[in-house]
Amino acid sequence: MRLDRTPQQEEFRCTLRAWLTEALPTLPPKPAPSDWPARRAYDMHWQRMLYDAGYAGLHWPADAGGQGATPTQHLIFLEETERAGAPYVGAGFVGLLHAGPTIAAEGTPEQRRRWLPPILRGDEVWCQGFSEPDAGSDLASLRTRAVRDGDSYVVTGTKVWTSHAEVADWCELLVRTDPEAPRHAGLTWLALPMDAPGITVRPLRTLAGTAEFAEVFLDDVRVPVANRLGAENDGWRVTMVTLAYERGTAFAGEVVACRRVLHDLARAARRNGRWDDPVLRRRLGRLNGEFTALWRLVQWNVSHAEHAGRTGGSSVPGAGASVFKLAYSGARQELYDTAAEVLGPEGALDSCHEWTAARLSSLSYTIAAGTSQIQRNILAERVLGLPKGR
Amino acid sequence: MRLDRTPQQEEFRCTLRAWLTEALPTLPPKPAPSDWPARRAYDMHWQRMLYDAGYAGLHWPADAGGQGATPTQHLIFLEETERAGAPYVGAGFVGLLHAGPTIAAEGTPEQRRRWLPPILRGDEVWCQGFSEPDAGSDLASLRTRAVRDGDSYVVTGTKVWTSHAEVADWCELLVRTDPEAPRHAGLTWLALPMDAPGITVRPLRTLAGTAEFAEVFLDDVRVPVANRLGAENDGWRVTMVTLAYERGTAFAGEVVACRRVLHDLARAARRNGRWDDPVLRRRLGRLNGEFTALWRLVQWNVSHAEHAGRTGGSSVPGAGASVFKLAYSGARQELYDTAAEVLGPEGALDSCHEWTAARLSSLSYTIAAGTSQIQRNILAERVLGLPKGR
Amino acid sequence: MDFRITEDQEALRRGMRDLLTARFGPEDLREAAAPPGPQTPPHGLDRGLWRELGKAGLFALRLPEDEGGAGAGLPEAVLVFEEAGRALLPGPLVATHLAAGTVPDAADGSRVVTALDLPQEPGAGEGPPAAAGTAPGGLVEHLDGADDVLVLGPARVRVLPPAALDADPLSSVDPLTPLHRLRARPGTGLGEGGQWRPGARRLRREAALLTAALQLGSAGRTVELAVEHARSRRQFGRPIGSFQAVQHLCAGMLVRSETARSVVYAAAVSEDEAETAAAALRADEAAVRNARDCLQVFGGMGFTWEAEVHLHLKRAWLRAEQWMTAVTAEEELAHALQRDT
Amino acid sequence: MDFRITEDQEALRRGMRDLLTARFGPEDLREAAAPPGPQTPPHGLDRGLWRELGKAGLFALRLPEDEGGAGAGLPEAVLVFEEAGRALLPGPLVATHLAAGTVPDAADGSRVVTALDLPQEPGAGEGPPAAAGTAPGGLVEHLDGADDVLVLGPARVRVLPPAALDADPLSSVDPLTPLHRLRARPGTGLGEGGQWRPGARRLRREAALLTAALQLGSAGRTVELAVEHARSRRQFGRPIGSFQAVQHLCAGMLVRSETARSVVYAAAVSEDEAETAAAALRADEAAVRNARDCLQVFGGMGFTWEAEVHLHLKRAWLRAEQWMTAVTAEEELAHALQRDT
Repeated sequence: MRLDRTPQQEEFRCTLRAWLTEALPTLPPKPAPSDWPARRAYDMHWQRMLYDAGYAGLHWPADAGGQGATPTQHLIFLEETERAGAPYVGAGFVGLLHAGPTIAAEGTPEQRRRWLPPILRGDEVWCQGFSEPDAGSDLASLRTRAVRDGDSYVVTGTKVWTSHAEVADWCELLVRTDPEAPRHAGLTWLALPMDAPGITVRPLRTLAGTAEFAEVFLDDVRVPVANRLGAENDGWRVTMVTLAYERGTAFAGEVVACRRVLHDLARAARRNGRWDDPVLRRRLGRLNGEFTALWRLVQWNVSHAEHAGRTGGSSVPGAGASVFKLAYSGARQELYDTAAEVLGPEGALDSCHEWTAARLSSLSYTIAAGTSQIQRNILAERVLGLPKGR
Repeated sequence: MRLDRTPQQEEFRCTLRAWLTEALPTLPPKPAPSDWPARRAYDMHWQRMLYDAGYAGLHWPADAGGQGATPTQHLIFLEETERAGAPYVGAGFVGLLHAGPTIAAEGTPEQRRRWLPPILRGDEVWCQGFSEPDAGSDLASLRTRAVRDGDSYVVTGTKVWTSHAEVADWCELLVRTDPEAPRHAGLTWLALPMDAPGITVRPLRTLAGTAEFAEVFLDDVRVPVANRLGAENDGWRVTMVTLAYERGTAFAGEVVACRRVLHDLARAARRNGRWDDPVLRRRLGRLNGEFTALWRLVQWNVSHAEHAGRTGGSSVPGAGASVFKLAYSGARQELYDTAAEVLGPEGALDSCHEWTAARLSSLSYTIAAGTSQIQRNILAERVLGLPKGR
Repeated sequence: MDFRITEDQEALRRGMRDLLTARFGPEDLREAAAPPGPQTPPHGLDRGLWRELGKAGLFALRLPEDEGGAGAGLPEAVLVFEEAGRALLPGPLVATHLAAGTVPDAADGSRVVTALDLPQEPGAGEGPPAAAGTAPGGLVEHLDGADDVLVLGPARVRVLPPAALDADPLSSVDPLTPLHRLRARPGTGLGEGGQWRPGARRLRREAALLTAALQLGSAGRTVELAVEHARSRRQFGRPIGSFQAVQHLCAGMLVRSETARSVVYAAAVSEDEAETAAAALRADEAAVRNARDCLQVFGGMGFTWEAEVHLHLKRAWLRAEQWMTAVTAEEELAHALQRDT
Repeated sequence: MDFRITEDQEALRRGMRDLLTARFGPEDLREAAAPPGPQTPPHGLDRGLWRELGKAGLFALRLPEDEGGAGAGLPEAVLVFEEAGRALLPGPLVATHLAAGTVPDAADGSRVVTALDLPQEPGAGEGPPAAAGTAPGGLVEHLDGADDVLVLGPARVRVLPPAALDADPLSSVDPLTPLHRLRARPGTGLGEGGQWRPGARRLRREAALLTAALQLGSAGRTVELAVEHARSRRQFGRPIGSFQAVQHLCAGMLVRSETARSVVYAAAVSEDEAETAAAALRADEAAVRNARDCLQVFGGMGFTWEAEVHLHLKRAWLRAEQWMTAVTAEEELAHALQRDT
């Protein structure tokens, strides 16, 4: 059990920190949250800076154009960029963290050449077309149809909860190519160019009042067969290969950020006198204990993923990821509920206050990327080996 | 919405209170908790006093020898006896609250004559033989077999969680008479004399260290067919008729007692200085709010049961009973967890302290008489009308 | 004792429900809440609806009949406020109801009255009210839309024109309840003159209770919403309401709303201080936690602005900070444990 | 960074598990706990087992090799203490381990050492220690069975014979952990003489951490027990573990034990004050709440004395009051928020 860094890790951190100190002041001002083209430009500018400095695709394999960094290096990267206040991955999220690794793992040489470099350079933005109005937790029930017609698939259906759809160049799309096959067996993965005729994007306002997501309507959209990743009807496996490519670093940067918010809360509470209320103070202490544990759980999961990677395994055990997501999503909600206590009504009821906005968006954490109920099912059945529920 | 008492109700209360003031000092000293024969004698003595004063079977119908009191009067009775520190129903529990009402509802005139008066007079004690080691939440899966042999049933099996089995004269027994029939359809209700040959009673120690329950082993025990209540294979309905005879008064006395304990906790906390800790003080305040609400919920349920009784209905709606049981069992556990905080380690870790003993026994409240999980199922499916789980 | 809703009370409640179904149903609610966003100023009050509410007796209910009221009591008021909470009706309902006997034309809905809860009553000529700063009393709802402000000191009460309050708007988290924050500046004139009258303590207790009734209505409504959704939404080939995880969320919501109901109704009958605190505490918790659980049952579907659920959560947050907060209620209830036995 | 259990550590852990499986398995635990009841005096310690534990290195583990130890660190100690907690091994394990370098013959299990946690160190000639009264430090476990008492003041530490403590037995809620309560009487002699030595602060932190490791072991064990039961117990024609209500209880237990594990192990490596507080807090909560949920999964079956479950709950209650309590841990962690950034 070692928590100290190796000399190489320490060197990586120092170099990164030095670069961040120089690079961050050169960033343009942050765009307005509602200006999506400006946000894309900003995020891609940052991605290009990372690319030029040799940090793009840090965790991607070297043969896909990445840096082949270990999960621990990736963790250090997330920690340092968060501490330095660097931009988040933003519009590059799907390309860098999902579509890209999927293409790297399953694409033909030609597909890899076509799609991977623009992701790393910040030239092209990807979005994800998986969920549908009637296929949320039960993704495998998706109904968007793709019918083969010569060298193309003709795609019709509706996708929902698609982030950055308005500014994306590509969409990684999961479609049903064989309606007769069992649920998981008739799906196919396609790269959809977002400028193809027949696509309509309708922004969705979230309860926080912002347009983070969109619905994507597909009406006889033609997608070349060459844009298919893997075999026809093998899309479920293709998708899961990458979902399983979890190195324990998901949300790691956010945990660092939450710990900083906790310190800010303590400072704010001391300033407005609420620190003297032991109920609130002990609640903050309890949260500090919780986030301390979560941060160590991240390191634990990353170490195990790294070991698994070295020894030929490829994934952090499901236990680690689901335990972490369950605990973290609850802790994040509790953090911003506590922030409301620190602020008092005048701040907590002011939707312009960043902590109130964060409180609202924290509500999605027990829902998105697998509800807490689904995570508990996974733990019970796949990790604890309880008999399958009916 | 009226919370004040009618003149008749007020008179009932005054008369009862006056009687309690006179009667309670004449009680013998309380027996040791582990001396079951003495406990039986004490409880039956109290029952006889109630009988002589005209309070026995208060809520039983008049034609069964009871007083035909309304649920509100019963509530007043429970409130007043608890406030006065009168004994609980104790060993008379099954006879007065379950077996008796079942016999009153389903028995032949002869059966009613034989069994009801001794219950009211405190002459005979009943216990309940329903649960089995493999039939807990799923009572209908019980396997104790009864085979007809001439004028008798020959009964073989094991019953568990039987209170007062060591000192009972009779056991209301649910047995399987038709193993071929669907689960609920092959059961029969029998009155088992506890001195019949073939019965072995083994006391069970609970986690609180006391012997509150017993296992009852039945080995070819002969029970006269005349002891059968209702028809053969109709035992499930017979049993449920009485379980549905719930007037909202279950646990009502306990809620009164819990509210008294809350005041005692506040007094103890002020004495030992822990009252000055706002975390504890506010927790006590919150509990006060919870038990205030629970007490009003009891009155709400009782009023509705009373109205249903007047208008031909017979039961408090399932919602009321399950909502109350869920909320009360949790609140009681929280009460005694808070008591441990008030006491501090020296009291909370002392098993002789009454609050520590109560904390241990409170653990059964989310399990006995339908686990909280079963109660939630009932609310979801029968009250809210959600589709049946599979 | 007959702790049930009488037939007259039921008729009153049903009248209010019918009115609100017709005039402020879920579609109207959604429409009123759109367009959203911190950039968009919140909608003003619907004066026509306000007058209809007045005509239906929402404000005059407890006035004597010779003053145009119905001579009803707090239990009746609680029932109609529960309906208002169920519909998530916006506006300073509690303040206008409490002002009905005091402010001319408030009773029939011709005037809109909001309220300011002052923890400290300013003496004449003294500095700014203590409300400004961090206390909840520093917030006033619907100040721009109101004709009068009912100012409650700890013991005494007065009425002021909205312009007398030196306050800044803030971007309210509840899109249908605009808020102003009092500025801490001397010379606002709140304490001047001799118009302070007694009776604030009773009004404050009634305000807490009626707010609890609003919360109770919202808590009951989110149970309905969750159950409706769980019945109709299918995943994995069956309604999600057939999964125990969802069933038990809904059952827990019902437990919260029904225990809150018993104590809110009882406090309306008993008019007891501590019981009102219990009602506020339980109803606030039921409204907030039910809305959150309802969101969880809705999953992604509830996370859009168009869904009604988030409006319940935001209103519940806001109402929980009005009048009697959890801290005050818990301390009051702790205090009561010493008082009576 | 390689935050995993090394092969050597795993071998050490497995050795302790094998020893305990052979010498103090579930059957031995049940037997040790019977007969029960407040009337029956709790069992003494098994001196033979104690010596075997000593031989296996449970106490000497962290002593230098030339003092008969293994020269191991806190991480190794945490792993073997986790195993002890898993088996619910009774006895003053933490105190004897901490005393191994100080009290002759403690290291090899020949002597049993218990501890007294004094919030205030008495000056020579002063009155009674402040421990007596309501503070948790007023309780001593296994006083009758111990040969020595390690007394920890806030900064300094000393060793006393058990007879030097003026204490009354109480009826411990944990049948396998007898307790004495210090009497508040002057002249007990705790502060006399010059035998106080420095180092209490480190020992107290280590005691909190090793106690957390015991709790972690118990929390993990109750997950196993619940899962085993849920797999085998059938109701309604299927294993109860196929019901989501039971599945989700078990999943919640796993989340508690695994988050506690990460911070308990990390605190063993970092030896940080605040991280130790976090470890104590999370492990206490995991042990107590897992034991309660395990009881719920067991239903009536877990409510008998013979079931192992209640022993976990009672021990967890007791350990939660030893060394670092929740209040202290939360205040320490709040304090830490001001300190570092």
